[in-house]
Formats: sequence, C-alpha cells, structure tokens
Amino acid sequence: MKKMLDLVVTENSKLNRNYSLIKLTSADGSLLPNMSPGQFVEIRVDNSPKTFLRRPISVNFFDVDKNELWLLIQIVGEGTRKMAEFRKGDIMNLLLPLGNTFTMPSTEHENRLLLIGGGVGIAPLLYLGYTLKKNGFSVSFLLGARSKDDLLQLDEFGKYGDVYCTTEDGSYGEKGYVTNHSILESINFSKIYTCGPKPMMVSVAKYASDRKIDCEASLENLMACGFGVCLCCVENTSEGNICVCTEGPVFNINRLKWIN
Amino acid sequence: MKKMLDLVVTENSKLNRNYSLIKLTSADGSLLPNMSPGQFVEIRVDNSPKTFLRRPISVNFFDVDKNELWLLIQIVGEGTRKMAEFRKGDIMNLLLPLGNTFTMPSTEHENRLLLIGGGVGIAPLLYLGYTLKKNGFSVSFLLGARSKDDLLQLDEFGKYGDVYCTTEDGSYGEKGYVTNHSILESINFSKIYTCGPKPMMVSVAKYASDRKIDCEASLENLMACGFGVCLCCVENTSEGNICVCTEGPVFNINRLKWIN
Amino acid sequence: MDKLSINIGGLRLKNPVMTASGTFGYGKEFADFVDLSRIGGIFVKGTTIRNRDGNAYPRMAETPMGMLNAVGLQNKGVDYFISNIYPSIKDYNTNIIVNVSGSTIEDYVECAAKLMGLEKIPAIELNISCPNVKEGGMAFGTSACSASEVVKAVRQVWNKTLIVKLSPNVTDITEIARAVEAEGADAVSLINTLLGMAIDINKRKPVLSTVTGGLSGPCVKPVALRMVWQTYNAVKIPIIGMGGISCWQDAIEFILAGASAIQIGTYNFIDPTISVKVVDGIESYLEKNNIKSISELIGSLII
Amino acid sequence: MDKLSINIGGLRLKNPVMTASGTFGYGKEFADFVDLSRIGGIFVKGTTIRNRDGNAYPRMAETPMGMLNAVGLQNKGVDYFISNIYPSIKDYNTNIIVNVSGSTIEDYVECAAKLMGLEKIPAIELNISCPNVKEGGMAFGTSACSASEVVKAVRQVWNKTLIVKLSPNVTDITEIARAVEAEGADAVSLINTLLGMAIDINKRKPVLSTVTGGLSGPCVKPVALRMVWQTYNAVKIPIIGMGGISCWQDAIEFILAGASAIQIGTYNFIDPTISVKVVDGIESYLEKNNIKSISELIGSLII
Ligand SMILES: Cc1cc2nc3c(=O)[nH]c(=O)nc-3n(C[C@H](O)[C@H](O)[C@H](O)COP(=O)(O)OP(=O)(O)OC[C@H]3O[C@@H](n4cnc5c(N)ncnc54)[C@H](O)[C@@H]3O)c2cc1C
Ligand SMILES: Cc1cc2nc3c(=O)[nH]c(=O)nc-3n(C[C@H](O)[C@H](O)[C@H](O)COP(=O)(O)OP(=O)(O)OC[C@H]3O[C@@H](n4cnc5c(N)ncnc54)[C@H](O)[C@@H]3O)c2cc1C
Ligand SMILES: Cc1cc2nc3c(=O)[nH]c(=O)nc-3n(C[C@H](O)[C@H](O)[C@H](O)COP(=O)(O)O)c2cc1C
Ligand SMILES: Cc1cc2nc3c(=O)[nH]c(=O)nc-3n(C[C@H](O)[C@H](O)[C@H](O)COP(=O)(O)O)c2cc1C
Ligand code: FES
Ligand code: FES
Repeated sequence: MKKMLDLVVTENSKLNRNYSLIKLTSADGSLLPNMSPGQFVEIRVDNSPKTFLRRPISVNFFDVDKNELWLLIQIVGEGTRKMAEFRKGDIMNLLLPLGNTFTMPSTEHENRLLLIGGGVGIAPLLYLGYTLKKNGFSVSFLLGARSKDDLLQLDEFGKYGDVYCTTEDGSYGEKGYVTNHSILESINFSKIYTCGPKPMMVSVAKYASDRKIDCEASLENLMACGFGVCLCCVENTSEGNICVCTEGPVFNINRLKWIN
Repeated sequence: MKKMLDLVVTENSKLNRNYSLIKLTSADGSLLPNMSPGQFVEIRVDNSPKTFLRRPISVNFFDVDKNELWLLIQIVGEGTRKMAEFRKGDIMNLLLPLGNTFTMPSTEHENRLLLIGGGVGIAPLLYLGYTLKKNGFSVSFLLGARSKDDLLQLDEFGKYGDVYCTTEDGSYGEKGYVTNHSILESINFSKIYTCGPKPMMVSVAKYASDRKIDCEASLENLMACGFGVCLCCVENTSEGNICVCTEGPVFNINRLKWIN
Repeated sequence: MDKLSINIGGLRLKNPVMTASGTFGYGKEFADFVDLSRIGGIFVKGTTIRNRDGNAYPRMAETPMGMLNAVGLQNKGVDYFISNIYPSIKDYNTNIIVNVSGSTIEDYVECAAKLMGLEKIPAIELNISCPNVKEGGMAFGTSACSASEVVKAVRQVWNKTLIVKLSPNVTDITEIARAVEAEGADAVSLINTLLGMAIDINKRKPVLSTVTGGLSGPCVKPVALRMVWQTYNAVKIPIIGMGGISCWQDAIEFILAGASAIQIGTYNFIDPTISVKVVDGIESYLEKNNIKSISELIGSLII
Repeated sequence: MDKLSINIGGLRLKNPVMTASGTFGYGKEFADFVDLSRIGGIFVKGTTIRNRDGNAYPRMAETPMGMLNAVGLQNKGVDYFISNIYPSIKDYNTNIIVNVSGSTIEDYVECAAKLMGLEKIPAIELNISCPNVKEGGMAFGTSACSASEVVKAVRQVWNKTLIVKLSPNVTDITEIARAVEAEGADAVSLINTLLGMAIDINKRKPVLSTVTGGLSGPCVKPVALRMVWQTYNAVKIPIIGMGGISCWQDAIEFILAGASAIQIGTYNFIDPTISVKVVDGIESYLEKNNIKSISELIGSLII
C-alpha cells in the first residue's frame, strides 16, 4: 500500500561535491512500509519556486532493523540541491513505495548475477545486491564513474559481492566505460541488472541481448506524479506507450525498443 | 543612493510568539548606507513559492557604531514567517534605504513631541525617538498593543524618552486604545508622529487636526517594487494618487484625505 | 455534510470538490491515499472512441508553479473502458463522470451513445478544449459555432447531465459558454489548460515532443478565476471551476466568483490527499462564517 | 559587445535586452542599481494624451510566481512628458522608447504626433493591449480589424520605428500580428499582461479595486513563449518577446523561439539589476556555444 509520509532525517552526509546520502526514519516510531529493490519514492521539495513537482528518487537501501530508508542523491538542479541541504531532524514528505521491483532469479539456473551501475544509477543496486545475497544468490557489481571520487558506497557494495569498477579517467579500476570492462569477457553471466545513463544501459542491453543473457534495466523517465495518473513518464515499448512509474521503473530489455 | 545588498544576520531573536527582531550587518565589513528614521528596506524572501515579491520592512534601528540594521518583524504570513526562521550567519538580500523620512521639528517652538505607535507600527518609532533625542529634543512614546505580551522593546524606548502604554485587555498601562490614553488630555503636544494600523492612525490624525497639532503618519500601503516604478502603492491625496514608497511612507496628515 | 451538497444540472454531489480529468486516473490509483467516498465526484481520464497511444515522450515540462503536459489523450478507447474499467469502479460511493474527447462530431456522439448504457455514469464532460491533439479537441472549443454543433449533436444521444469543458485559449470565453448553454448543456466546466511552451536551451529544442502543450497548476489560477467570474455573469447554468486549485482557500475563491463546484487537477500529483483536505477546509469555513449552505456562497462576491 | 547588437525595424540596439513599460519608470529610478547604458533600450511608462490619475487603490495582488496589477495607466500626460521628463532622460546612452496608450484612435495619433518632435525618441510602442482601462487599450488589441485601424492611423504621423504591443487575451495572436504587419508596423512586441483576478476570501471581495487586472511574472512565461513562437511563424517583421523573463536562460528561450530582442518586466521589482545580468548571461552563452552573432540564434529552434 502506497503512503504519503513525513519522515525525519537521521543523517545527511555529503559523500563528495555532487552526492549526498540521506537516511530517514519515521517521525513517530511506526514501521516504514516494506520496500523492494527497484522501487522509488517521490519527494516533495517544498519552499522552492522552481520545484513545483515532486522528485523521484530510488530506494538506495532499506534497513528493516533500524527502520531506516537510504537515499543516494546526485545534485543536478534546484530540487536535489535542496535535498542535500536537509539537516538532521528536518522533516521530508514522501510518497512510497512506488513502482515495480527487480525480479529475483529462479534459483536453479541463474547464479552468476551481474549488477551494472553508472553514475547515480548505482543507487538501486545496493539494495538489490543486499536482497539477492540474502536470498542466497552470489552477486558481482560492476560500477562505473567519471573518476575515483565519483565511485560511491564501495564499502557497502563490498558487503554483498565482488566489486569491479571502471573510471573514465582511469583513476580507479579499469579505464573506460563499464561496457568495456574485462569481466564481461571473462565471466559468462546468467543475468544482468542495470541502472544508469540511458546510453550506458543501451550498451549493456546490446551486450546482453547479443549473448542471450536475461537483462533488466531500471529507467529514469521524467515523471510528474510517480503513481500512474499523469501518463507523462511513458516509454515506447513493444506494447505501445506504457508508464515507467507503474509498469516500471524496471523493465526486461525484451519489452523495450532499445535494440535494433 | 539606493543599493541592493546581501547582508548577514548577526542575531535573530524571537521576542514573542508573533514577533522577531533581526539584526543585520554587511557581509564584507563595508559600511552600511546611511538610513534615516521612517525609511524602509525591501527584503527578498527567496525559496518560497508564495513570496514572489519583496517584502517592505521599516528601519527599526540603525546602529552606526556597530554598523548594524535592526528589523522588527511581525509574523503575519509566509514571508514574515520565513524571515523569522533566518539563522545567525544566513544571508538576506535587501534594497535600501527606501522612502522619505520623518521631518525633524524646527527647534524653536516644538519640544513636546509625542510618538504614537500601535502593533508593529512601533518599529520605525524607535529609530525616530533615538534620532530626535540625539538632536536635542525631548520625546514621549505612547505605545499600544493587545496585551502586555505584545508590548515590545520597552527597554529600548525607555532610553530615549518617557514611555506610556495602553493595552486592550488592561494587562499593562492604561486599558483601551492609544487614543484614549490620559496623557493626550494632560499634555499639550506640539507635534505628533504616528505609525500603526490605519484606523488608529486616522484617530490620531483626527485628534491632532482638531487641536491643530502638526502630525506625521507613516503608511503601509501594499507595495510591489518599493522604489517608485510600479505605481501600485498609491494613496489618494489632495494632489491625486501619489506613491507611498517614494513620496512617503511618511506624510503630513494635511496631505492625506483621512479627515472629513 | 448536508451543507456541502449541491446539484449541478441534475447531478447530485455530496460536496462540491471533484477531481479533474487526466489527473486522477480512474480513481483507484488514489485509493491508497484517500477515502474516495469523501470526494464529490471523479472525472476520469479523457476517453475517445478508439484506443489512442498518445503523443511521443517527452510529455511534460516543469514551469514556475506549474507544468506543461502533452499527453495527447492516451487511453484504451471507450469499449475497453466499458468492459474493463467501468465494472471495477462503478460501485465507488461517489460520482464517476467520463471526460469524452474526439476528433469529429461523430466521435463524440458515438462515444456518448455507448456510455449512455452505463447506469452508474450520471454525467459526461465534453472535452472540446484539449490543446494536445492535432485533429480536434481545442478546435471545437475555440469557436462558438463549432462548440454549439458538438453539443447539439451529443445532446441528441445523451439525456443525463451534460457538462461542457471550455478552453481558456479564447478572446471571449463567455461567447462559447453562451453558445453551449443555448444548445442545452447542463453545466460548463472551466478551464482546461492554457497553451504554452518550454525550450531546452542546451539542445535548442522544445522540451515537449509536440512543441506546445497544456499549462496547468497554481500559475494559471488568476486567469481561471477571472474566466469563472466572467462566465458566471454571462450564463445561467452552473459552472464547475478549476485551474490551479491547491488549497481550500483557492476553492472558496472559485465559489465566490461563481463556481457551483470545483475540480482539482495538477495538485493531486503534489499532494494526493488534497481533495479531502479541501472538503474539510470548505466545511470549516462555512462553520466559522456561519453559512448554512454552500449554495449561499456561490457567486456571492461583493463588488 | 558587437555580437549582441541587433536592428529592430530601423531601431539599432547595442544588445537585445530591454525593460518593459510600466516596470522601469523612466529609467532614472534604476540609475542607482544599474548602469543604464548597458541596457539595449528602455520602454517608459504608458503615456496618454492627457494626465491620468489611474485606478483606485488597491492596485496589486501577489499570485503564485507572479502578480496582478491594475495601475490603469497613471501618468501625467504626453505634454508633461515632453516638457518635464524627456529633457532629463534624453541623453541616456540607450534607446528611450515611449509606450503610447489611448482610448480612441485620435488619442493615439495625437500622442504620436507630439512625440514625433523629440529627436532622441527613436521608436514608440503602441499599447493596444492594456487590460486595465475600461475605455480602450485592450479593446483595440483583441480584434484584428480595430488593431489595423489604429496602426494605419498612427503610421500617417509617425515615420520612425513603430512597434505594436499585442495582447495575449486572444484566440489567435497571429491574426492580430499579421493585421498590424500589413498596416506597416515595423515590429511587434508581446505579450502584455493576461487578464486575471484574485479574491480576498475573508472580505469576500476582489483584491483589486477594478475586480480584474493584468497578470505578469514567471507564471506567464510558458504562454508568452508559445505566442512568440506562433507569431514568429506567422509574420516577417521582428518580434520583441516578453512575459515572465527572470534570468538569461529565459531570454535565450525567447530568442530561440523567434524574438529578435526581449523585454524584462516584473522581475525588475525583484532584482533591479536583472537587466544587466541577462545581458552578461546572453553574452557568455554565445561565447560558450561559439555563436558569432545573436542574429544567428533568432528563431533557430530545432523542431
Ligand atoms: C525512478 C527514478 C529514480 C531515480 N532515482 C534517483 C536516485 O536515486 N538518485 C538521484 O540522485 N536521482 C534519481 N533520479 C533522478 C532524479 O529524479 C532527478 O535528478 C531529479 O528529479 C532532478 O531534480 P532537480 O530539481 O535537482 O533538477 P532539475 O533542475 O529539475 O533538472 C535537472 C536535470 O534533471 C532532470 N530531471 C528533472 N526532473 C526529473 C524527473 N522528475 N525525473 C527524472 N529526471 C528529472 C532534468 O531533465 C534535468 O536534466 C531518479 C529518477 C527516476 C525517474
Ligand atoms: C513601508 C512599510 C513598512 C513596513 N514595516 C514593517 C515592519 O517594520 N515590520 C513588519 O513586521 N511589517 C512591516 N510592514 C508590513 C509588511 O510589509 C507585511 O506584513 C508583509 O509584507 C507581509 O508579508 P507576508 O508574506 O508575511 O504576508 P502575506 O501572506 O503576504 O500577507 C499577510 C498580510 O500582510 C499584508 N501584506 C502583504 N504584502 C504586503 C506588502 N507588500 N505591503 C504591505 N502589506 C502587505 C497582506 O495584505 C495581508 O493582510 C511594512 C509595510 C510597509 C509598506
Ligand atoms: C497530465 C494532465 C492530463 C490531462 N488530461 C486531460 C484530459 O484527458 N481531459 C481533459 O478534459 N483535461 C485534461 N487535463 C486538464 C485538467 O483536467 C484541468 O482542466 C487542468 O489541468 C487545469 O486544472 P489544474 O490547474 O488544477 O490542473 C489534463 C491535465 C494534466 C495536467
Ligand atoms: C505594474 C505594471 C505596470 C505595467 N504598465 C504597463 C504600461 O503602462 N504599458 C504597457 O504596455 N505594459 C505595461 N505593463 C506590462 C509589461 O510591460 C509587460 O508586458 C508584462 O508585465 C509582461 O512581462 P513580465 O512578465 O516580464 O512583467 C505593466 C506591467 C506591470 C507589472
Ligand atoms: S509519472 Fe505520472 S504516470 Fe508515471
Ligand atoms: S511600490 Fe512600486 S511604486 Fe510604490
């Protein structure tokens, strides 16, 4: 069940110049609704004339024990800048949980799972990795960024699987884009999950489709509502225009029109 | 010369539920422009979708030695509420100084001066009282409020003259409105300055005009610009519609159409 | 709640607060957030005779206190509505009103005729004002003559409450309102979106795939309120006011200007519970001001 | 600065950034805040043949990201302007353009004829779109026929640059633009204010003494931009775009949509230095994008 909740900020840490990690819990001690990997929230950034609409942000991590929701924010405009300015104790209004989830693999044949993230697209992969591991799968992460400074939460990712990295400037991991990483040649993955800039996801989808690897991608289309009523967030799929906020954000690449 | 300046908040104290006193100085140590009693500033309350226009606020006090400007704020809506939330170190953008000033009496014949304020209308009278005293005049203040709690800055006013008060509920000073205060019967004032709610100022103006006492009132018409270009703030005077923000806010009551 | 009830050309509302077409889905999307039975009525998504896939992405742009949309009436068509959606929403304890759009007069008529069979649909709203589809919609709503024709034709096949939704993109909205009143519309609703545009200066391209789109949200409220007031002074049929309503105070403004009821659109995205908050706010206002019935308030602006 | 210069129907501008009538006084009110010589041009307050005291107070209402005004062309009349104001502003190193308003065609013509004698006034802007005076203004601007008549008549007595300011309160702004182009207007400027309204729900009265007023500010930008784009596709004469511009990015949007120059209105109240900031911003944008002249940018939207 979707809810509109006022959550309280327990921590807001600047990870680098452009990224903040916000941790939230319920204001009244009640349990947060359950959230699954791939789902997102819609945040109200009040008090700004330039942020009339809510902002969609992925569930970066959901700590059931601590009743805590993590959001990884990349500062790109007024809304995300305001989010980064929230202080401990401040109240944030959210709609949650929204969207569908990544699908769990069927245990038998899929155990070489690769999670490929670029930029802030790594956000939903942390909670996905955690969940996969909890369900007994073994996971590898392939994370790409412009440079070392922009590779975030590596310690966290390391808790749930092997972490491979690429940086565009070669300051960490292999130099280049995620899709050029040597692991893609050396290991035969059975399923790939990806989130990041569209050109990156399209490359990943091509790679997967060429090798007939099952692949799911999480999209970030522009959204006005986040829960299926405005019909603004559509992706043109084989079934026509469908809403990314309700039928997605996670899609099997077979439904998308990215390849050919 | 009018300026647009970013000033830094040195102090913001809540005087009671509805009032805050903000003290500001220049951010770079430069001297603030000179300000005269009766003048006002226009404050930009950014980051609020409901406060597109600037808000006009009187100079409550200008401390030349400390290079400090005081603003007394009554919280009535979104803009003034936001102002009350400014913290020490925050930056406020202001246009200043704006408007005309109260006129100094001519020394010979005017030395029994009465400054009558109601509600937040007391704001400009503090700096006026200080200036009059500095120029060798003796001053009495007559301040009205709903109840004791709403009588503000009494200590400050006490520095520059006798302070008489009325409260509507009788919790301090004489019970009733300022215009009913006994001092108006017992002392024969030579000049009256007034600022406050319009009905109060109209009563004061009638009292003064009946007794042929020279009287100046400071108006608070709705303003869009504050420096004479929008022509929204007009008062209908004997010379037609004139701008309160440039030809006022201080008017000799003879120019106004309040009486008869 | 009786002081809130109102009758709009035969349509009985428990309160004057409804939700606008295209911003409230089919109601069920909001069931998690609000008790739908507390709303006066739900105007469902624009419905056309045939399935429409809508315009290409991108379909929205944020603007100062508002948004542009270019959805283009994406919907699965009236037959799908009748067989797949209607059964699941017909028993909501509120009024379900279908917003009917079309490209030709025949489209409107055929669509209305099909909906006539649905017992639990007490009213339709003719959308002659959608700015986002090339072939029609707004073209009907910007000329008194073609507006009359559509209404006249639909009136032949629809004998329940007929609401006509007007476009604000006109020199004189009262002219269109009078024309549709003359053809037997039971009520007018206004405003639909204002035609607007946004440009991405880095790509040097329009933000919307359709170049222009419909502007809505608080930014349009002053224009909408003016049009409601003008229309109130021009027609006798009831007016359903909308455009930028974001709080109960806004709703009261529309009612004072002459609206018998109001719709909330874009603000449902910002606060999905806004509709019931507006109901509560109106109720307290009536109480505080000792007003016995909402009908006393309608058009009671003191000039 | 040469890459910023532009010619609007004979009027030479050092840059395309000007300030809108009624929002910049006679320029001198801003002299403390900005170097006036850095602005492309100043459109002074609406001027009428006779002294006007304007409408009664209250004349403004704040709205979401905008404001309503009902000033009603308060000004001391053209003779006062000529003898008392012109001498003190004529030597500003920028273009001074007089915004001319009237209630009858004769008013406009007489006013223009008097201004013809002023050497340092290179252009006038005919305001046929003021929504705030009962007797005229907007009435001329909402019909192509009456708009043509005014322009035709003024064209007889005014042979410097003639700019006609259009009203957005019309079904089709291109119709009016084409009509005034046909009568010899050298340029059109748009938009004037949208007609709007606000209500005080406690007093149950309109906020403005005139009930309705003109809406301006960032809230109207999407509508203004759309109208500039439509007009660009309909006429050959240059367009001066305005409506809600609050930063250089907005100005670039208008230029891409087809404006040869822009005016900044309401935002001068919020930031009195905005005009020079927009000049600087446009200049950097040209540099960053390797554009040699502003004229390359005009209407260069990629569709
Ligand atoms: C399902 C989903 C999950 C997302 N998860 C995250 C996340 O975990 N962390 C994160 O930092 N960002 C995430 N985003 C992107 C984030 O929503 C945008 O960066 C944010 O809305 C930009 O707001 P702004 O005010 O800072 O920037 P703006 O000034 O509004 O715009 C800056 C840029 O962001 C883009 N943008 C603006 N609004 C949206 C929107 N509603 N949806 C997508 N892009 C937009 C604009 O096109 C522009 O390029 C997600 C987006 C979606 C759709
Ligand atoms: C020359 C002048 C000096 C002033 N000095 C002071 C002062 O020293 N301290 C102080 O607290 N207040 C002062 N005011 C009043 C102050 O400007 C308003 O209270 C303030 O603008 C309200 O803003 P808001 O957003 O809080 O309220 P809003 O929500 O905007 O409105 C609340 C109420 O304030 C009134 N108001 C709104 N805008 C204005 C405006 N621009 N001018 C006047 N009234 C307005 C509204 O009509 C309404 O009744 C002064 C006003 C003027 C014109
Ligand atoms: C995303 C979106 C989709 C809309 N779809 C429709 C529609 O299908 N039919 C219709 O008549 N109006 C449609 N509208 C217009 C609204 O019903 C309403 O008239 C308009 O948005 C003004 O109200 P608001 O400012 O409260 O949103 C749509 C508006 C939005 C924002
Ligand atoms: C207070 C005020 C007064 C105005 N007076 C005039 C006027 O005298 N003549 C005129 O043609 N336009 C007048 N306008 C309209 C502006 O010139 C401009 O067309 C409009 O405000 C839209 O631009 P903006 O959104 O940048 O303000 C006035 C606008 C405002 C806000
Ligand atoms: S964002 Fe509104 S339908 Fe998806
Ligand atoms: S407030 Fe604009 S002229 Fe006075």
